[in-house]
Amino acid sequence: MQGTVQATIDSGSTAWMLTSSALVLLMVPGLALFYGGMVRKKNVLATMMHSFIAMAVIGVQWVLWGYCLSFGSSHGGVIGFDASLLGLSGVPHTRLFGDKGIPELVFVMFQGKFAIITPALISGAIAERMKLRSYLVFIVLWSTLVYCPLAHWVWASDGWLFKLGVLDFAGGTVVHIAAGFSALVLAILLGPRRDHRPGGGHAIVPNNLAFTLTGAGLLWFGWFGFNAGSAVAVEAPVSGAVAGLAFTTTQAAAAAAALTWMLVERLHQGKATSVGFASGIVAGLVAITPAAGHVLPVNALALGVVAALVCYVAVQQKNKTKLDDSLDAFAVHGVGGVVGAVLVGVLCFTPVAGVLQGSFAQLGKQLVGVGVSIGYCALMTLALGLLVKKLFGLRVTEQTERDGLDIAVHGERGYHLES
Amino acid sequence: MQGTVQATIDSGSTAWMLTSSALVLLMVPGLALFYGGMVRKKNVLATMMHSFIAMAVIGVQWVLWGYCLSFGSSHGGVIGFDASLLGLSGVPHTRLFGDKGIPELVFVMFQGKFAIITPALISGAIAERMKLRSYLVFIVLWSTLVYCPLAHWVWASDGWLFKLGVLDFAGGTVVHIAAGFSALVLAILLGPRRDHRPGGGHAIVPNNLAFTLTGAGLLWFGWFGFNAGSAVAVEAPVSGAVAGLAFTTTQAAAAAAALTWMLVERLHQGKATSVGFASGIVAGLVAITPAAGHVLPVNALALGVVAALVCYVAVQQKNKTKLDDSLDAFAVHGVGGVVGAVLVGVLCFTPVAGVLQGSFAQLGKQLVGVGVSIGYCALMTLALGLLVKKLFGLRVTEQTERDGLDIAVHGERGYHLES
Amino acid sequence: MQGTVQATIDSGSTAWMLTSSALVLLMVPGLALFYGGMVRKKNVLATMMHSFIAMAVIGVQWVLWGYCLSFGSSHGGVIGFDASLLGLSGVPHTRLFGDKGIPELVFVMFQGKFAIITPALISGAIAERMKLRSYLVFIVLWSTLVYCPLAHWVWASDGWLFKLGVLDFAGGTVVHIAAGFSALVLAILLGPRRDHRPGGGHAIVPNNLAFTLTGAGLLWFGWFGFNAGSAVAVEAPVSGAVAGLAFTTTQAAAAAAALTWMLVERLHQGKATSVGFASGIVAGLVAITPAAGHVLPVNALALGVVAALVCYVAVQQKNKTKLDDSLDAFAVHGVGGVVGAVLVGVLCFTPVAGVLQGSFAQLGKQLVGVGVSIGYCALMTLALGLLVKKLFGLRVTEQTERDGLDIAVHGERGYHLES
Amino acid sequence: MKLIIAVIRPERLEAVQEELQKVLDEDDNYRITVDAVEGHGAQHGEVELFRGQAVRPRMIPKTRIMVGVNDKYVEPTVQAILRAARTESGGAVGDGKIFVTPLDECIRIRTGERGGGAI
Amino acid sequence: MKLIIAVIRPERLEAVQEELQKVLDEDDNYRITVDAVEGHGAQHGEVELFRGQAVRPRMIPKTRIMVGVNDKYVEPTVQAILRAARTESGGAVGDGKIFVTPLDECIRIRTGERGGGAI
Amino acid sequence: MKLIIAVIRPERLEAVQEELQKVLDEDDNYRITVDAVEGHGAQHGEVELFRGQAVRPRMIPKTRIMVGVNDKYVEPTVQAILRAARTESGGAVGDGKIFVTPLDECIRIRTGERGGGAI
Ligand SMILES: Nc1ncnc2c1ncn2[C@@H]1O[C@H](COP(=O)(O)OP(=O)(O)O)[C@@H](O)[C@H]1O
Ligand SMILES: Nc1ncnc2c1ncn2[C@@H]1O[C@H](COP(=O)(O)OP(=O)(O)O)[C@@H](O)[C@H]1O
Ligand SMILES: Nc1ncnc2c1ncn2[C@@H]1O[C@H](COP(=O)(O)OP(=O)(O)O)[C@@H](O)[C@H]1O
Repeated sequence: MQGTVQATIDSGSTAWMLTSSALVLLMVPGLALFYGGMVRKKNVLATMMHSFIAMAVIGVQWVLWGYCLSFGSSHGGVIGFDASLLGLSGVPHTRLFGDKGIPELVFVMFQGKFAIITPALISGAIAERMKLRSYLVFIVLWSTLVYCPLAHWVWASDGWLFKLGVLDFAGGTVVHIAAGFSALVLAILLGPRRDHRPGGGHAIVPNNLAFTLTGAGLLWFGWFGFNAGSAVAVEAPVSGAVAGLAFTTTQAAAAAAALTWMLVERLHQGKATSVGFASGIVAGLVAITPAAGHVLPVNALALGVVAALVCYVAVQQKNKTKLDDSLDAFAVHGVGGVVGAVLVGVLCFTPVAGVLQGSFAQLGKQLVGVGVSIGYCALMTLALGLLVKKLFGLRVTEQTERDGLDIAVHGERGYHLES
Repeated sequence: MQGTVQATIDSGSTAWMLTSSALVLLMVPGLALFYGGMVRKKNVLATMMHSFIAMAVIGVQWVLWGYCLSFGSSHGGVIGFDASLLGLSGVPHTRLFGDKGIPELVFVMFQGKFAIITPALISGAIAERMKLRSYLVFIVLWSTLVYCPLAHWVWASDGWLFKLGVLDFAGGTVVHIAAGFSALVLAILLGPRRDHRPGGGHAIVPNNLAFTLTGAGLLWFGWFGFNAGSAVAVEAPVSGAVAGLAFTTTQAAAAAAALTWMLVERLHQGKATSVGFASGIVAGLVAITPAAGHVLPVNALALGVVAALVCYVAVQQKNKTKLDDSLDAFAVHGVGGVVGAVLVGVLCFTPVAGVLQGSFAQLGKQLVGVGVSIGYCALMTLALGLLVKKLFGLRVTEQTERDGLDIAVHGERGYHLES
Repeated sequence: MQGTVQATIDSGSTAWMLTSSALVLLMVPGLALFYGGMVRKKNVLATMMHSFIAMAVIGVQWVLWGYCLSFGSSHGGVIGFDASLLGLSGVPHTRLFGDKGIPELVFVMFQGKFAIITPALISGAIAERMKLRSYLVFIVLWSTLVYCPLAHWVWASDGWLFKLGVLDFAGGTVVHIAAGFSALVLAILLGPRRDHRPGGGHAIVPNNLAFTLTGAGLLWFGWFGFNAGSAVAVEAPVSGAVAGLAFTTTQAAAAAAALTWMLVERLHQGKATSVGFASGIVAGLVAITPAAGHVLPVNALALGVVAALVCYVAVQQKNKTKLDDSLDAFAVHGVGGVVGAVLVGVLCFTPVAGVLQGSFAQLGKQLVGVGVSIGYCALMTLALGLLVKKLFGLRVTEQTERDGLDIAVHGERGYHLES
Repeated sequence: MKLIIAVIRPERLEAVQEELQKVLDEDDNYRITVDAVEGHGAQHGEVELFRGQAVRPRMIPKTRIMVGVNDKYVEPTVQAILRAARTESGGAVGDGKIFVTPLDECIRIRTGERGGGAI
Repeated sequence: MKLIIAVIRPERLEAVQEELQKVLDEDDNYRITVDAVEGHGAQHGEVELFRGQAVRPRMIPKTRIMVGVNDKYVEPTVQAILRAARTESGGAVGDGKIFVTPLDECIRIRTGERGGGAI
Repeated sequence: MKLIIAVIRPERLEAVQEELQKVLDEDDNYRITVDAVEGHGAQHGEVELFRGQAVRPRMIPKTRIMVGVNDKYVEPTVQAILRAARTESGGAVGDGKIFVTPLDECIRIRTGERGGGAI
């Protein structure tokens, strides 16, 4: 994209990008386990399927037109398009991506996994009550009309936010703010589950927290591809210094956030829960995402601590309301994404200086990026949500919700452990 | 193998091949979860152990003589052998593999994982009723007398099918057709489970479909190593353009097939099951395997759609018979492998042109490859199956089948969730 | 560290080290599943959390001071220290590690994962009864005062055991002997679980052996990073011949050991259990760890066989005593680590010759390394264990132990599968 | 004293508990024991699909409640269960059944108390 | 009316259901409630191995069936269970037991019907 | 003959079995059937935390035992349960309850034997 074009393939960079793409794909089953463990037994499959379905449908959409819209030639910095990119027909497998020494197809794949996981993240807010058909249509529309433009604005070299200088290393705005705030709007449109009670209650208990912990572990693992692979945007070889930095800050932030959440919860509630610990992991990973290649490891620790504190408070506050963000997609991804995207402006040292080094300019840009993402995603989700509601309705019937979506929608039960 | 020999190691290619080998190994636990979730609770461990045992026994066999028979100097294109390869004693760790810039040992390992997973795939057809001892002996014999020769024919540079020009990028014939048709024969020899009823029934329900979905996710993830790692046969650096292409087509076919299966099942049966979705994933991955580095991404989508349709019909047809291919090893791997191996001849554009580009020659070669694989595997499995039956019997006692293999054979129960 | 410094980054080596670091991290959730499946239902989360907590707390400690103590400038070969390494503040992300062509931060991360998993391994001996607070404090102290010095002695180029010539490719002494013997001491200090009976009993049954098998699979997968990544100490490019050798021997030893355990158990007890098989996998992996880059593949098979036999006997012997090494951390990691560390001296062929090739010198050095590790770890663990006992007590209350740690300590239950 | 055993729809348990609370005790301490069972009757279970085939479960998940009551509470308890366990709009196949069996003795383990006071 | 409670081997449930169907109703709508229990008696459970040691389970998995029947169906029901639940070749330790207890009242929740007709 | 049904704390099962063994049979073959249930009574369950909120379980896990005994064994059995199931230091809320119900008939499936000898 930028700079001189390297004529030959760099096998090391390509190796790392292939690996990273695979790692990001693995985050989807990881998310399925993370979310699937937290719902009631009768909805475990339906919840896992939300993530898996995104692999299939966005997997196809990305090849057909998603990549084209996100990374095709820019039309005014607003949207990409190249007829030759539809179906990737105009991307010979031997064509390299910019000066990074990797095949463009590998870049396509890496970006495609991001496009897959983002709508899957949203599904945490709508668990246990959304219609399958509506979910499917919604995520295709959302990916096309929300994700692709936003990715273009922030990551394409001609995107208007990119040109403005907004930093988003691996998806604080494009992925987490987008997913988190869209989740919020969709949860409001859907309304709470019939057993949801502000302040807790008896009825909603997680079916399998061992799955949730395992899912969090897979997410942590896959996130190294997510963040360290995103060095593809800034450096050749891709598996170089920035990738190493991003890997390190990712690890530091996740560890610090998990530890913080555990300690805070222990102090505040008297017990350190595994769900809290897992939420801490995710909050740290989310918050470091926009910052991974821009901050020092020790500042990543601080970022992790702050993210855990803020998200913890967000979860607590949300619990007092009627809002049923069932698995905290908003409180962790939305809020954590904002924390990260803003703090980049404070903590960054490369390629530009942040507040810590006396420069306030970047912070301003970050606020613009955050504001634009929130506004665009919230409005568009509202519009798309209402459209889908009009077309198919958003919620399953009360009977289906009571019986569980597994049996009613998928004709299956998650477990048969009786005999 | 072909061409000039590169004198030095290529660290990027080696990195990718190490990663790919590890990824393919992970497919085995993935398969264990995929299969293990679909059997009854009383057989979950026995079923998972089928896969795990292959890791151990073929892991040893491959080092001792498997690699030697598959990739040793060719004897008439029919079988390989080099005394120096027995126990890998004659492979100094510094020796490179052909012109690919990777240590030969890394190639040995990569291929060894394929040898492991192939018999493990077969185990899907014989679940819940085969004797452990017979399984163990069978897979050692099968791997030695079926897998190794076939791998030699198709993949060794002097193998007769290779010289004929049969294309099999990553194992459509050697792995999937071989496993699928051997599974068919073995399932017939074994006979159905006592509770098996054509057209369904009450008794056989899956114990944990969350495992099955997770397993499918791990398979998808690992398959990137399987297919994109197989670029080792055709290009240096290995982590280059062909690997990128194979990665892309793998993703596209899996996504398209899963989506297709879901939609077809919804239309045909009224519900979109998670098992169907997972079967779609696997069908797509199977069918793209022989084609991964030979077809365009958009054609991979088409291949995925066709594979899902054909395998869906195959499962439906099989369900009307008495054949108890318990976890659809034949209907997915056998049939999907044929779909892929044949369609390569239609869709391929590199290194040779297929029917789409007006050339029918390759299709003919593919049909030969498919026919030979089916014939050889079916006959040999029949012979070996009968031999093992004669020696030890194939089936557990009726009492063991009723009580479950976990407690009867392994002295364990999968879960203790009572208190 | 040693030798001439390579001025530029090697993207292939870096790709492999990033991958390896991620793989080693994944071993921690793998261990959580492996251990978590073997405890009673009421302790599944608490047991998994032991591993996860190590990711968080040692993750932070390693960045703050762990790396500094292990790999800072040596003070008399006994401990490392550089003020500039505290918080990694003095490690610019562009600085390379020695002559290996990888960023130093990547080396920091790779080593950090080892520091994380080692205390997590210990947790197998103290399952179902240790206080959370005491565990947390203990592992921080232990990592700082036991792990870091030992890593310095054995792996830092100025460490006294390193200079003595002790070989420990990937952590036979530093990781497995250290964890295993510390586990033994801690288990003695804690005393047995209230339901523990020498020779078996009714009460203690594993809640989910499918988890245990899956965990063993993830460990096997991750171990390729552990061992083949450890080529970083000896060769550039890192993803080269030694990495390939280490990968091969790892695979061979694990397969041989699992097969051996299965056969021995079948002969000795009449059944081949999945837990036994999984223990065999781990025993083989543990034993090959110190030897991975030093022995031939065929000798790795032999090493795996011996490790399985010795560890099998160790488990049997331990079962006759009152010692409650709940999940066999000592019998597998401690004993297996000794087997491996000693047999290196017998089987090694590179970079020095062992007994097999007629030289007894290395064996002597290995015995010193083993003896020193055992002595230091046992004594220090005794001291730290008594200290923590004095400060907070080691055991939960009897009521908590009876009710289960999940509900009492974490306020959660692992499963809600009732309705 | 009677031991009342009722088989109801799982999703009705919450409602039944609320009604029982009203009749059995002014505060929260009505006493009841519940377990998950499977039933077979006129109602047919949800068909499941497995590997492309319909699997018709022989049994349907039900919830069973067991309440020991003094004689004068028998009828109120039965009525409470009837009110809460019956599907809206007049009952549906599968709503379940109430069995009333004689109870000779009841002993509170905590105190050793016997008879009506121990219920 | 009687409430018949039988403890049987889990693998015999299918056969028992088939026999009950014959005696209780011409079509499929015989009524029964089943749960999984654990029993201790003369029979000893399958030994499990765990980490190299034999673990002897105190309890053996059993299936319990509960059937409410009118008096004239008591004997046929008992006979049906006996026929189907007994291990081939004359019964084996662990085949289980049938308990017949009095049933004072039976109410169909759907309709509120009482007595014999509601069974 | 009586059918004794007791609801106890799960952690007391082992002790109860030991006591029953003493009174019901000199060797190990006392007979009992056990299942896991959930109870609601004076005792309140352990609060769980889920996603930052307290989840107060309506029900508490309990263990239910069912023993069929001949009349002269009723009192010893009740006493054995009382001894073993009561929390040390004089009983605590949640210790549970014993119900004694009449048993009209008991049949051993293995042999078809009936009455007191079959218990
Ligand atoms: N006579 C009986 N004995 C045992 N259980 C019964 C009996 N009658 C009904 N049940 C239980 O009640 C449940 C509902 O009965 P069903 O026949 O489906 O409903 P209804 O009586 O309202 O038509 C059954 O699944 C079964 O568990
Ligand atoms: N008196 C009893 N009270 C409660 N349950 C009993 C009684 N007798 C038998 N059972 C149940 O029946 C099962 C089989 O009993 P067992 O003594 O093993 O068989 P058998 O009577 O044929 O010798 C036991 O496991 C237990 O669950
Ligand atoms: N009348 C009853 N009917 C049904 N179950 C009861 C009854 N009384 C007590 N139980 C069972 O016994 C358990 C303990 O009762 P609880 O009231 O907590 O203890 P206590 O009677 O010692 O105060 C309850 O959870 C419930 O399962």
